[in-house]
Amino acid sequence: MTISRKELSWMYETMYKSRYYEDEMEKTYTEGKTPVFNIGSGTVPGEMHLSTGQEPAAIGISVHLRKDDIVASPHRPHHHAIAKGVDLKRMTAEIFGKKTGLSKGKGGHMHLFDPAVHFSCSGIVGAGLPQAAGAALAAKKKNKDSVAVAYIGEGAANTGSFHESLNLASLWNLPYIVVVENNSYGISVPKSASTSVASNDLRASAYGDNVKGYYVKDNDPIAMYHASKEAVERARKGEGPSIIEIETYRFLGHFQGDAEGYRPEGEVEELREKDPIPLFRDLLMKDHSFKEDELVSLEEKAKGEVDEAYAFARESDYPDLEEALDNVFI
Amino acid sequence: MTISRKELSWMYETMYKSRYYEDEMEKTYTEGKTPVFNIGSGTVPGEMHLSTGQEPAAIGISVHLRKDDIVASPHRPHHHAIAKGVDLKRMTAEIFGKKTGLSKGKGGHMHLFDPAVHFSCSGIVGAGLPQAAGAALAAKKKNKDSVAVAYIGEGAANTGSFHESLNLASLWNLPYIVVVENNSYGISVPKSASTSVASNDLRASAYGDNVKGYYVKDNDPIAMYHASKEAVERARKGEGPSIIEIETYRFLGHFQGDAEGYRPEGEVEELREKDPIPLFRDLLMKDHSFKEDELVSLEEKAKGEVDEAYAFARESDYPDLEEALDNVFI
Amino acid sequence: METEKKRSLTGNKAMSEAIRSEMERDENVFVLGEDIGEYGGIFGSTEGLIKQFGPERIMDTPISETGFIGAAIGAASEGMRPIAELMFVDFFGVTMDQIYNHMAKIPYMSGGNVKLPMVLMTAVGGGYNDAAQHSQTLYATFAHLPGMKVVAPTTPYDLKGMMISAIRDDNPVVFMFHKTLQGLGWMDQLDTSIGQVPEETYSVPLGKAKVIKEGTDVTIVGLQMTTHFGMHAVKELEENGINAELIDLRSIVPLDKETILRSVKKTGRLLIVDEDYKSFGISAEIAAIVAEEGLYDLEAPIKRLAIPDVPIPYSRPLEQYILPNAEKIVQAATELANE
Amino acid sequence: METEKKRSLTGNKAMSEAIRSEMERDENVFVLGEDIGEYGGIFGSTEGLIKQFGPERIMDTPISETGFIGAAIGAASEGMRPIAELMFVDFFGVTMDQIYNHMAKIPYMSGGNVKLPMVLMTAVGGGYNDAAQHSQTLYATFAHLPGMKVVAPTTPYDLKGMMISAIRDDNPVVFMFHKTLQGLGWMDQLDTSIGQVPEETYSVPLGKAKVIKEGTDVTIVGLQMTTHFGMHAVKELEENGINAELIDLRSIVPLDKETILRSVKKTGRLLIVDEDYKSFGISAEIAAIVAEEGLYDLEAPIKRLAIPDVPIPYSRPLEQYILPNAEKIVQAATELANE
Ligand SMILES: Cc1ncc(C[n+]2csc(CCOP(=O)(O)OP(=O)(O)O)c2C)c(N)n1
Ligand SMILES: Cc1ncc(C[n+]2csc(CCOP(=O)(O)OP(=O)(O)O)c2C)c(N)n1
Ligand SMILES: [Mg+2]
Ligand SMILES: [Mg+2]
Repeated sequence: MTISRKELSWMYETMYKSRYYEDEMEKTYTEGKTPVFNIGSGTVPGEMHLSTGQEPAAIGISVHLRKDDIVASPHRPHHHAIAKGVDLKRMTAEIFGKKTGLSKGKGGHMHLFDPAVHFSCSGIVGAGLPQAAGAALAAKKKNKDSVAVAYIGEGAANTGSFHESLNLASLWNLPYIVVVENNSYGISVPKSASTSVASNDLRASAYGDNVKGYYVKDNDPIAMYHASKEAVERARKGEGPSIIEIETYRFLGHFQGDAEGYRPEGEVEELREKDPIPLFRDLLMKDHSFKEDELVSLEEKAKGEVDEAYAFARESDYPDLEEALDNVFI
Repeated sequence: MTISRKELSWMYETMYKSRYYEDEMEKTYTEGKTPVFNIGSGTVPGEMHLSTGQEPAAIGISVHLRKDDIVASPHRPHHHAIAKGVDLKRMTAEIFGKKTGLSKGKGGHMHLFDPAVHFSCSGIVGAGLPQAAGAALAAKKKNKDSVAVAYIGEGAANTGSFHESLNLASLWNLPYIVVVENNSYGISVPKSASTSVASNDLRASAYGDNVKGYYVKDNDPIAMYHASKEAVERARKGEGPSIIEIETYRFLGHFQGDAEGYRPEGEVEELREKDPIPLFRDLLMKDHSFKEDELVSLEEKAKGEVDEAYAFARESDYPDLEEALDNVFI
Repeated sequence: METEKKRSLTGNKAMSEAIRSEMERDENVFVLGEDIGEYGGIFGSTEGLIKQFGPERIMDTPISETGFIGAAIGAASEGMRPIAELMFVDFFGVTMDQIYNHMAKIPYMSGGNVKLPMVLMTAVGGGYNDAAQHSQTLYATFAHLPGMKVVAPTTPYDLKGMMISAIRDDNPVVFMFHKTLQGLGWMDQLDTSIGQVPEETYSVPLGKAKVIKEGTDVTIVGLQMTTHFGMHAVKELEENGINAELIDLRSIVPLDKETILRSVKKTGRLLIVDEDYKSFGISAEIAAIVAEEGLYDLEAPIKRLAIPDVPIPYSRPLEQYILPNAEKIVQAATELANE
Repeated sequence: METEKKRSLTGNKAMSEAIRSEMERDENVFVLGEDIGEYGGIFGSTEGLIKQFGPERIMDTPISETGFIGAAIGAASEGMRPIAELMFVDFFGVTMDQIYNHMAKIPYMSGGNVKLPMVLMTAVGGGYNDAAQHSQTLYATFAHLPGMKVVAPTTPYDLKGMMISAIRDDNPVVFMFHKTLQGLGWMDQLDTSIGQVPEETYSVPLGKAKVIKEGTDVTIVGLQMTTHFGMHAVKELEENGINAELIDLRSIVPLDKETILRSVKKTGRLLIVDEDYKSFGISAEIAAIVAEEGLYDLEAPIKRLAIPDVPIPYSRPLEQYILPNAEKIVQAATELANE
């Protein structure tokens, strides 16, 4: 089971793109919030949950996904969206609250919807789980072999929604994959205070034999690739749902502005040492004969796309005020 | 691990009492509902969920419970209540909607509360699960060694509440026992269409090492006794929560008036063959040297108590109308 | 056709006929919920459907309201037209997040790019001693939260016609049917719960109230059981010389305020009768609209008759004491007419 | 004492001080919720408490709102006095069954035999671009359902005094605090979100509105942010020669209708300003009460200013467009005064 060069190259480019996107967002978010940080002001107001460090979770599975596969994402959605191929310009414009945004500015960073690539997200922890199961059910009803992926954090795995959705998905044998991004925290609450089981893949056994659990450690994109490949294939073949838990790293606060008083000192520095992107870059050069300039050109391409998206968002106008009253009903 | 004669005798008497109570209720419920069955008329109106056939679940664990232990029961609560020692007269009066009822007639059959024996119930499937966990938490906070039991049906084990409550109870290592009465149906939906796992004790592994699962087959009060004994002891000693699933039999419809079109023909007759009460009676005489007249006198005692309770309920008055407006706030 | 027009159906049969005809017409329509298969729905809303459509399109679910209502949302977003049944409206609390934060908001939050053409049908109402957790209507609980149409038809004719409209609507519709108006054999038998229903497909628009009886002295607004009681009350009022106008609301969102304001303009007196809790309910909203837009038409203070902000008590005399009925309507309307 | 009276606190510190003093006084009081420990509550309601009381009494929970709010109910029924935090009121939908079918109804369903002395505290409100699922107040959603007191204090003084009352109350109390009125460093800095708070323990009764400013021309009823905006509006109105009376509701259930009716009797004109959705909201209930009991005092139609029945849009100009503010109050009150 080797990974093709094309896949590796897509994975690197996309991880890099996602990271660069978040780095830009981190900067953008502070615009207009200094010297006084006010969450409701600046270029991008509201809560902002960045995925910096968590790229392998999204990229390792999305390499196996098609446009017609479904993704339901939670409050920390950018890496998932980028990996799924959500329109980057319109996504960025949405986050800026502009009329050219995916939802004309009405959704925002936690409510990105791009039906063209079957992407949605929600700010309510756990809410995407049954919705993705229902999308999987629709695929099955329409005799399509598309699969549905619900991303959640390890914190979300303790919501009732997790249990109900997996039970349903197993009973109906849906093409359904739950990716649990275990970044050790739900806001400030460490996994040990939220989760009674060692890892959530072990919970697969609570839902019958057709549900398989996978555990990916060390935030490893290659291991994520392999686990996901099997899970996606099983789903496409109608063999049942999967739970993949990946150990991943949240480099930043829960949201931007989080003082992170709950974090042990030095933790972030240690995690940064294990940054998956330079590690993956090294691996590509060492084990997969990628050349530096090849990688640089992937990086440049990624940057270009992101820069273009931000420029588009900046240049776009705010929606007309009456837009606020539209779309309650269709 | 033998069972004392006193315990056996209590178990028989209580199973018998519970059964006799439900038989009486079955009759009472039809009063005023013939020739036309109208759910809202008769001596006892509203929905009526009887526990006939399910006695072992309640009796096998309650023999280990003290007055200060907590029980949260669902919509099918009579056997649990009787086994826990709820005031039978006031319970019956409550079901009759009388002012002498546990709640002055305001609760009804699905909402029986007897704080003197720490008993409560709810008509919402799964709702008692976290409440019992919280009661267990209170016990722990008060340094008491009482335990909390939440009874649910196998259908209820697929609610989100199950997952959240067990996860909490495990994390906080609560003296908490979930008894799953698997009577094969949630109303009309067979277990195979509701439950993705073979039995719910297997779900214990989703909640860490301190949670233990027990499976009791054949509606067997003795096996239930033993499983419960261990679970209650573990809870009292602070060793953690348990899930006990017991295979039990619903002899009647989901509620009285249920046409049961979904039941395979002959099923009830087969189940009735395995009626746990005569089986237990035989066992007591065969293996535990109980004499017929001893058992008869237990039966008479049980009947007497039940008859008295029904007489009390019948003779009691309805509440004053203004009672309806009281107790919204204390 | 003469013969068809004369056909009478109970409420539940009218509903299931609507679902049947839409399922025949559009293969994307399917139903999911608890006990909707062999059982036919606890209140008969899917009676007989499993025989025709099988368990793939009439799907019994586990007791997982968040799971299957969330699944309906996901399926709708992928082009299906699910009908999910929440057995009793009283159970909304275990799944309200899916309902109000997602079903109701996704169309808006997506800027109109995601449509959710789904129906959430649910049984409402008390009066048969099912106590505090199985007897509510909760009309206003749903109506207060934007993004869902909320309808509550009274008659078999409207149950069929509005169900067809609800299924065809590209917006999420909460379809509340009243248990006692289903005409089930094991419930109270009411004249209103059986009625003429054409066999052919027809639709009744969502968002339009219906004047059941014209009158000049006082306007009575009801819905479902309070309309039923209202029908009896207006007859008695007539006998007492009071000519009341009775409006059957039918739709809560959108609310047909024109019909109400027009009536109040004529009568100058308004009584709103609601089986929901009084405070912050339908009766409040209608009163407020009239106080805003029809104040000068009022010749007497508005009156509200609704459940007096207590959970529904179990005991029969207590429940009857707090529920609206024809007699209470007659009394309130009479007082109002004499103001 | 002079010095104490002059001490100023932010809203969140006033709240956490109230909780602290009650926890010192009664060992049965404890707090549970998400991120209420080390983090001190996302909106600072439990700031500093874990240091004093430790994780046994300030309990961080998993993201299991049904689990831990249900647990609070169970603990309360066994004699504890829990304070559970629902981080954002917007999340009510995942746990409403525990809240409204159990917390609110068990005291009634038990005929008063089971007391549930608990507080459910929760953050409400928008205005900082947190979009449709994190910006609501949902005042009426809770108020419509009987059995819970629902309060929404505005000032630090009331936050402390009403929290103390809520903890001591033997009934379940939903305690809504407004994010922007917590006076947090990372939010808008408002004059209303910081205020004088005595160090000693005191209580402010639940169920009483407060006349913030007396006036004769028009009554403005607000709560939380709409009271804040109202304070600015009445100044401007004053400058324009309109003498408005401003009432801060503070309590939604019980609702202090006397204070409102008394004011309307005086002014003859009523404007209700609400950060909740307009329809079926507080503004409707207050309008209805006045249309029932104070109709003859009205000299002009009632006016409501509230969120126009749309989910809260994310984009800043759109959100500002739908939220009430001082300017809109001035405009509406001016129109009303000139009616
Ligand atoms: C039902 C619900 N409860 C609480 C929250 C508040 N909240 C937002 S994100 C979050 C933590 C989520 O943790 P996790 O699932 O591990 O995801 P992560 O943030 O670590 O990516 C919480 C508690 C919410 N949005 N929804
Ligand atoms: C949340 C919720 N959903 C649905 C119901 C309706 N309902 C009442 S009992 C029941 C079946 C329960 O099945 P199970 O848990 O197996 O218990 P049993 O009736 O078999 O004892 C259902 C669906 C309810 N009361 N609450
Ligand atoms: Mg996490
Ligand atoms: Mg069962």
